[in-house]
Amino acid sequence: MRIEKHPVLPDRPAGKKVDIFVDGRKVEAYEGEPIAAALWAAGIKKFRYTRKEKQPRGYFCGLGRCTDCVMTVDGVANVRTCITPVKGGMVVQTQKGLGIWKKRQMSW
Amino acid sequence: MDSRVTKLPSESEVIVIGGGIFGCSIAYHLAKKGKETILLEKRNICSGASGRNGGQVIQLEGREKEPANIKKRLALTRENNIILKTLSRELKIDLEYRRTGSLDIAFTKEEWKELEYVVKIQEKAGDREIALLTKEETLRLCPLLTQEIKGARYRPSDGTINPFFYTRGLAENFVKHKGEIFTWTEVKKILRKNGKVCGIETTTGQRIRAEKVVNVTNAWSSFLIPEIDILPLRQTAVVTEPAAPLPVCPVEAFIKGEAIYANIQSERGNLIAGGLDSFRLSRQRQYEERIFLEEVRGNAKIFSCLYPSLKDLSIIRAWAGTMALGPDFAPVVGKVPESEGLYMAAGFYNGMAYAAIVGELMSEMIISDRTPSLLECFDPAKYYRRKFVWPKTYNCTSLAEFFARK
Amino acid sequence: MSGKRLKKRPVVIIDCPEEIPCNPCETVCSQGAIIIGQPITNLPVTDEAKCTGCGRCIPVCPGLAISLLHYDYSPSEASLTVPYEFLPLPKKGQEVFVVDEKGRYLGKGNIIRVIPPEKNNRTSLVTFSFSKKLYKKVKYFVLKRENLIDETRKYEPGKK
Amino acid sequence: MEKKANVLVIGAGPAGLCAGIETGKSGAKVIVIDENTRPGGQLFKQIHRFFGSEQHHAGVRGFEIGEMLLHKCKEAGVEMMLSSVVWGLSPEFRAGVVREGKRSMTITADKVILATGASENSLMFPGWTLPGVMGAGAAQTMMNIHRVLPGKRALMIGSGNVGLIVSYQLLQAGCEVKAVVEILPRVGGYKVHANKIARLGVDILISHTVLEVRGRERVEEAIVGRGDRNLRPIPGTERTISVDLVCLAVGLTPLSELAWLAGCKFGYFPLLGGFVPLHNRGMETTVSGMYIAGDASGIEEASTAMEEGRLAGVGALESLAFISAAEADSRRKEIEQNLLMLRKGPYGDFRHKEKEKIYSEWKKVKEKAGGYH
Repeated sequence: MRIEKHPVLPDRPAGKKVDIFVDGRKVEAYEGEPIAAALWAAGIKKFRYTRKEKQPRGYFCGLGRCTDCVMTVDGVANVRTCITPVKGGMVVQTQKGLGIWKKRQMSW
Repeated sequence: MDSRVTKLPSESEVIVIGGGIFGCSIAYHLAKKGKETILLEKRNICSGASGRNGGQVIQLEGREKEPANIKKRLALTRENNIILKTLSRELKIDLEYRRTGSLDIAFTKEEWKELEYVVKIQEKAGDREIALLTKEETLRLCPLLTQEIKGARYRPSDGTINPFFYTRGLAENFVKHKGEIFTWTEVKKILRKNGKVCGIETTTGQRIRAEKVVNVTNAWSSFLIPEIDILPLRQTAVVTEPAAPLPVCPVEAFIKGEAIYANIQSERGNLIAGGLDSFRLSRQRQYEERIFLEEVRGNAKIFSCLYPSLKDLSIIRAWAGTMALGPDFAPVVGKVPESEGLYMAAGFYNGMAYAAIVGELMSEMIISDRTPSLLECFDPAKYYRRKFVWPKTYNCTSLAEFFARK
Repeated sequence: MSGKRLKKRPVVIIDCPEEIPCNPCETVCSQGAIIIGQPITNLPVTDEAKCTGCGRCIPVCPGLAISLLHYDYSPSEASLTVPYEFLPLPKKGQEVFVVDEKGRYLGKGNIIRVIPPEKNNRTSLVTFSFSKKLYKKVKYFVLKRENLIDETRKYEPGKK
Repeated sequence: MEKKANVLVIGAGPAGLCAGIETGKSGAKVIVIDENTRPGGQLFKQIHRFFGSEQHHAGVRGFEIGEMLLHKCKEAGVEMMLSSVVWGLSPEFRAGVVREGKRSMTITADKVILATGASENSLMFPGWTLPGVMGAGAAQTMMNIHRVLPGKRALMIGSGNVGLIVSYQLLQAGCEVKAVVEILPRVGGYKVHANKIARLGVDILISHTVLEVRGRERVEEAIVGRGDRNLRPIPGTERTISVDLVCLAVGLTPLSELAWLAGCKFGYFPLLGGFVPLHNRGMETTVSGMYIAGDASGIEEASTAMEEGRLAGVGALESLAFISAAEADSRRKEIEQNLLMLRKGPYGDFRHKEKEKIYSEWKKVKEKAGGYH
């Protein structure tokens, strides 16, 4: 859920609305916000399943340190969604284990 | 486990000094055979070279050309490989032992020729599984490697293991067999009297009586047994962020004259690579565990040379560790002359391929007082009180040149 | 605080029990009615005689620990002005629930005045009235019944 | 690529920005570098008013202080390098930097000021990995920076100032805070912060701890229980609270890896967050010419971080002869006065004492000298 009005903070700077695709589902996001924020706003909290125990993981440190929030983004596995900005048309997938190798095409 | 809260005993049948992979392995086998054993460690379990390597299990490292050496090493590592197969079950911990095979890569025509020669000799000396792969064959096996390679030497039964789980598994099972571990307990000297070992003294002045003492401190061996010169050698490594499972296996390669010992992918997905030592350091500074900026950069550069498509993986940690070499580049294992009850094991360039079998054989030796035939060729007596003139400063590459000239 | 003084005009109440290095309330008071001095960890002392009840110290307190009590708001009611940093803002005349320091329900009250957030860098000042009898206990107000706490709502019954 | 500077400040939080301003306005060529896309460190998620006196911007909200500092940085001619990770630092003051995850470069500086801040501690209990359990700071980032509500019903673990302030901010953002649990028998943070949330009906459960968090693939409920004098849970006191967010506010640890890399000597000061690079009154570490400021030099708060940043800046300026010794002394005196003020009272005295211990440990190490660097 997004915080539209806040008692203290000024209104959110109007960002460009874009669509990203999460496990095939269209999700509305603001360009430049972290992928994790866009997913959380859409009520998606499970980002990946662990390799051994297949346990769900989500957003944890918010700083790019803990790597709990990694997902497969545009085919590239292990992308830290809490510090990777949204770009329109991104394809985001819940990651299972360590994901599947694909040569990196993105830069961050 | 912490000596700051636990009182040291005044006596034990056997004292093992050093909580690395070899110390834990020897201690575990002793305790399993019913010997009253304690293990003393200066810092924490697995804090030296055992916890600072890539976990590669390579049975015949380097480009060994001496048939006698090849034979004696292979005899040990083959036995070790057999033990590793069932060790996870025995220790009740998944050691993440995987037989991925290993490659030694040639980048130039000269190197390719050298490999051809090495493989021929090694085959002759009894290495039946070793194979020479062409460029195409190598790339089919490991498609992420650079196209610049000329070919590789391949041994299918090499692989990787998690060195932390390996050491911890041995340590925990040692404790299960009534062994006791005292960490943060530094041994100052081994007490000897009339040609016999009688115990140890810690840096805090406490003494523990024992008739048998095993010095397994590897790079630090010569501080306790100065009669045998074990040479410390510093190496560096880096680890990347996790990647999806990749078709990689341990690699040995000399790129642009600089060594990269191996790279492996951990179960967690991180790639570990290293071996570069850019500085020649004095013997004293070989113990430096801090890493220099240029070394991280150098490791990263070599890594991306080897795997161009992985160059965007971030390095998340880097470290240096000190391993050790015996005077002939060979391990030194067995009874120390003129000191009854004193044993040592040091100088394994590639310890993961030896630790299990050496632990078993050493425990036999300590209990029966007979040297097992497999260990005879590593007898410390060869080097006893021999003086060696090492270069003032050195690194792995310069040391290899030094040995080649000798 | 003397009862007599309370009856004269509104007066600030500072609930600042710890020695925190902080003194904006002293700085902002043009009457010199709040004294901290040196070191600035001293607890604030209010000079009731000097306090005019202007309320300028309320929004500057980082601890939101200052309120303004008017005992004689009306013959039967007292009023309290508190800082308010939530949405939605209450409206004048709205009925509210007055609570004590732990958020426990004391009674009903009415919003008398709302100084909107823009005036004081996003801290609103809300004045509400309530029965005089409660003047010692009332600390704050809540807008909705479901925001009131009581023992049955605080915890769902244990599942095990 | 190579770059040179008189002063390299690592970290653009309150300490780093103040160090940059102090050195920049006196004419030094300063680079302030930060791994984030925006400067300000944690200031921009601090939407509450700060304590202190007027010169500490008391009564001003954290993000406004951030804006102010950025403006001053610009005025002082500070070069800001963002999205740039310093991955290594040599004792010769060469920093390895990767910009935007790609371009690699080296920055060589005459003096280095480390202002790398701190990271949140974690707490392990059954269920701590479920989606919906997160650091209090992470929740704060999500709601105050990205404007996304981290949860609808929250449980806060820890009643230090971070726990209390984030609880209040969760309420402001529209989240219901079910309870704050604190294992110690007293509230850790300022009483005024506790009062702010208590009167809104938030229960502060002292001598309580979280025992377990449960849920099917996300947080659905938390089980809390009373703890005894030895901080062990008392059986039979468990209760279940229905929440979808559990925030961990259990302290911070200084981020000082770069100081370690550069060869600084450390000491253990648990009251300041753990291992801390030793430094003197002027914030110089055991490596001459390398300074440290803010949470990286021991966990305190933003106001002290800002003063420490200035102090480090003054030291760098003096040793580079941008200002005279007399000028440096007078600036130092003023800053030290401010710091003394900030380190008073029940929440300040212990920090003052710990800092004094750090200074004296630094002295001991320096006197012994030797060592390898």
